[in-house]
Amino acid sequence: MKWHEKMLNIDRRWIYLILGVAVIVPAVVSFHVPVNVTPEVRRVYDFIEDLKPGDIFYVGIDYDPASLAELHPMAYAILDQCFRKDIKPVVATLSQFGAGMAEQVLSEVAAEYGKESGIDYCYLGYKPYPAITIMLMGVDFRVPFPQDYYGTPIDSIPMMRYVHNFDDLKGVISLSAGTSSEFWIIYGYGRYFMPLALGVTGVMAADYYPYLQSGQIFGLISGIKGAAEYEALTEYKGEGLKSIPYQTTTHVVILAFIIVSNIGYFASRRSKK
Amino acid sequence: MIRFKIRLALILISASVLLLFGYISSPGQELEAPPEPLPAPPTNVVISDDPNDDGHTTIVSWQLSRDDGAGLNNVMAYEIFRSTSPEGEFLQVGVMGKGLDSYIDRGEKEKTRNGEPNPRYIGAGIDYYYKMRAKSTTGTYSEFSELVVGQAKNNWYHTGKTNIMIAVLIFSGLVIYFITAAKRGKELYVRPIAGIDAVDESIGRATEMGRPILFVLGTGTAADLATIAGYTILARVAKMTADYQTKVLVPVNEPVMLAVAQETVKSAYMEAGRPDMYDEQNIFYVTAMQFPFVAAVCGLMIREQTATNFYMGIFHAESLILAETGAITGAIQISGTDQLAQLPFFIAATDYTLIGEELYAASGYLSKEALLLGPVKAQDYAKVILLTLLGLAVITWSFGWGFFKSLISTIS
Amino acid sequence: MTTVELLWNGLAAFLTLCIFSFLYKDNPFYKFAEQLVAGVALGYWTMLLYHTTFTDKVLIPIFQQGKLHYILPTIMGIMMWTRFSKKLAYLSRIAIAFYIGVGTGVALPLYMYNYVFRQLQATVVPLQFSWLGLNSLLMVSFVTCTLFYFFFSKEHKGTFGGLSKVGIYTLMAGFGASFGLTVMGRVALLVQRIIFLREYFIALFGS
Amino acid sequence: MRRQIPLYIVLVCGIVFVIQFFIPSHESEFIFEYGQDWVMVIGILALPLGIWSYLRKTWLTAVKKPKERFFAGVSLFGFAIMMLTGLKRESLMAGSLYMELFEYVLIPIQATIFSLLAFYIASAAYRAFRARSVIATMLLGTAFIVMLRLIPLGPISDVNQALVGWILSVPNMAAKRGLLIGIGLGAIATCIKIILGIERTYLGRD
Repeated sequence: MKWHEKMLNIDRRWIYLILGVAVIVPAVVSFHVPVNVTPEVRRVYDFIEDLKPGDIFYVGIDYDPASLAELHPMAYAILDQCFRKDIKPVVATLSQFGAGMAEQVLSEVAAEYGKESGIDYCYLGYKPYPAITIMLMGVDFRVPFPQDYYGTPIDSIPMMRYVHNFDDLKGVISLSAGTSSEFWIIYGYGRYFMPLALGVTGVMAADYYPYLQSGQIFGLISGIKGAAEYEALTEYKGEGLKSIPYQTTTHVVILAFIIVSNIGYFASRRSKK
Repeated sequence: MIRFKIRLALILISASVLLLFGYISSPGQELEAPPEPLPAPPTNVVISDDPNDDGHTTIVSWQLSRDDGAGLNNVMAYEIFRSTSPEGEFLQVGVMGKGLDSYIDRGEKEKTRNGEPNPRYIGAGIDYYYKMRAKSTTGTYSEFSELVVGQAKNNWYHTGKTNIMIAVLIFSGLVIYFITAAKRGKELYVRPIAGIDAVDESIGRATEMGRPILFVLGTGTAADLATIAGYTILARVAKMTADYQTKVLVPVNEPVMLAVAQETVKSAYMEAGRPDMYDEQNIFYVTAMQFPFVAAVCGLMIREQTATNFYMGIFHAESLILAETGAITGAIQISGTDQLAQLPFFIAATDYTLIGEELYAASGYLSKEALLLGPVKAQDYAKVILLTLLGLAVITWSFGWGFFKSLISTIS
Repeated sequence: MTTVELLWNGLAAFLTLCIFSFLYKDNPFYKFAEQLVAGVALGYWTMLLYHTTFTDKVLIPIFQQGKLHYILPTIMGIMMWTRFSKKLAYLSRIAIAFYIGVGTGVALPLYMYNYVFRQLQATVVPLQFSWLGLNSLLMVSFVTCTLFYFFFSKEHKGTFGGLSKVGIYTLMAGFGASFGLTVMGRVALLVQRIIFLREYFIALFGS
Repeated sequence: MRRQIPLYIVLVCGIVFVIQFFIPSHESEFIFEYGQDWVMVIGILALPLGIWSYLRKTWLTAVKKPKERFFAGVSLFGFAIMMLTGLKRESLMAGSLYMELFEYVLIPIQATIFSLLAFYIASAAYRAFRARSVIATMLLGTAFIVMLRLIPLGPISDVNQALVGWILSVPNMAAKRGLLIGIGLGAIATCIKIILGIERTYLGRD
């Protein structure tokens, strides 16, 4: 058997073994992989980075626990960046099961920076009917959320005194597995034209690229890779970056497989001629 | 006596101090802030029925307050109140922002909740009274608008679905027309599909090797259309295996599918004149859960050394596990599914794949019966109509004419 | 981890390794896990359905809420059992007919709505002389070519054949992209299993 | 007759539920929910057929093949223990033996089988992604480009990223839409065939 024939008919267990090694190596040896940051993620980062201390930014934690693995890291990194820059996030959730989860992320990151609820950030909690809630927030946050998650009336929250609707904040990012992203584009951007960015799961990413191209959203963070890019930019040590060595080694291995297999294929075709 | 005078003096002094305080505190505030002008209420409130529901929803519409965006320009929102009687307790049912002039009042469908009457309930044919007021930016309210009354109706036709109904009727007409045309003996040409042509050959191969055939109907339910398309192919495969006396194994994951698959195979054997060959044991239930099912099927492939594997129906993540295990055993594999996410894996790992619509066309192809080929022709005509509509809609819409676009637009 | 947790996790780790061993070849360990999980899954599923769906849709409506019209579907469900008898087996077809009839009746208009109309509607975008407009034009053309590929009653020859080729290329590009996108998620699943094993062995032997 | 009655049932049910879609009324909603429940009840009550099929097959395997006895026993043991531990309604609460078995037997096995896909994806890519034809090249090309986005390659990555964005939003979207429209038409045609009784394989014959 010629070398290329051997190569084409390689026992698939060698492939499994190589892939297995590619997954185990990062688990045993820790190494750093530079993350290639995509422009759509960088735009989100730059946007927040360019805000001035005291600016208000809306972060929508609109996912439920099922997509926690991919979207939680984004929430951590973005809130971390906000607090580091003394930007005041307004946080709310449009997902039925998101309220407790959002509270946990927010208070955890806030505690790290010693930020106080009501002064440095505001958590509004959950409201059903995402489309209506978004439209009402465009009128005034007090309409859908007369009080915040902890029961304080919005009017007596210091940082919200002059914040009425999307005009009073610098921008919006919604992290969601899909459903509310669409509402944000149609009812949020479509009516009020505030700068809007989205964080979505990897599977959903393909559906939101068209909006990026048409300019309806200014940035898009997708999947665990997007989260890792964001963490790389903000230098936040989170789950996103942790997963990158595994992803890189396995992707390199699979791409190498494709190249090797094609070399073998062309060599065998030439020898047949 | 003196004591009494002192007491009196004390009382008088404290009383005057209190009075003085009262004077300073209460009217003083009024002096500081002059009364704010209240916004005007919205006018012409109209209650109408939502024409497309089952009588639990009304639509409230109004004319904007004259201070909304004009006049005092201090309206922030509108509040909508509802009650079942003009004097009764009014419940705030909704808030809409400034500039908006209608509200859909979706009532709840349960008349009672925990034994108590449910205040959020809206029922068909009951009078509901509505009033509204405007809320100003400073939190003051306008007067209430005039009381109006309206009802929700139980509707019998959904006005937003007319185009879908027409499409269903036209398409059904096409199908019926082509079936009758085919019955009258009109020859229908159909292009070859590699996956279907390979069916016969792959069964022959299994027979030569003396090994069984595996047929997986997917992990959907018995009534999923892709599964039903799978039954037709199974019938064809079973009939051939009866002729060749080859065993066909059908593991299933749903009990109703088990019953249907057994009927399908049994009648195919009867049609082939070999009812004696039929063994119910070969069509068996494994388990409903996706991965345990797949583990069992993979084990089956390896231990029975199946020579040909069919995967026809609805598949999820398991598609590639099955296809790769089949490739290890060296089986010829033919797959077909309408699950977009799994098609790439079937295409990569099986020998032939029926892509989406091809799976549905397969039943016509395999039977070569005019009755079953007619619909394939109807599908093609429907495509021509749809593409024409699409082209017209895109071109006219580019020039700002939305008629054709509205023809294919649906309510969400 | 407590001893009990260690034992339970030990079982989970053992079964995990049993399944992984299938990558090398079929073996008694894999077969053990496979057979065990088939039984466990069926038992789990049966009891789960009994406590949830069966209770909610049969026992409670009939015996507690007095909704007697739920007796009819129950009778029809029981008709499925006639399959145990050769003579009466044809009765089960009535239940099957109902099952399929309702399923297809519900599905028909929904397919028209979700698969045909909504997809067409999403494709209608105004054409303009810009990068965006070019993309919309390409989108409409690619959708058209893809549908050409699915023409069954016309020979794919000449110009039509060329267009349908573009259609299958578009399909393949789409499939390739999905394939590429999926890898990340699958690797993440594998990493989770590896981390589970690693943590278990660290807990067992100490790091 | 035996064959005719089921066909009429399919016809009537099919037409009723098609029409139901266009009627929003209260009565129509009731029919929809009742019909769905009806299907669900048939599905659950059919489960004994499945269990019987499983038990008989496992039992016969054990009887016929002495070598398989141990494995058949394992399977039956697994089934029996879940049925017994799951008898009480409380066993659905966390902490019961039933739920522990779910968590430490079912979940790990399911998750591991799912994770095998990482290996299979690699092997499928090796075997299938060869540039044999234009079609195969399109498949492997886009998959390659999309996977490449995870690898840091400096300026190449930026170009690649733009390309991935375009592939995802134009050809990928177009392919999905074309496929869905085709599937829609095929599925509707199948529905019509079933309702009209032209497609009747699933009912078997006498």
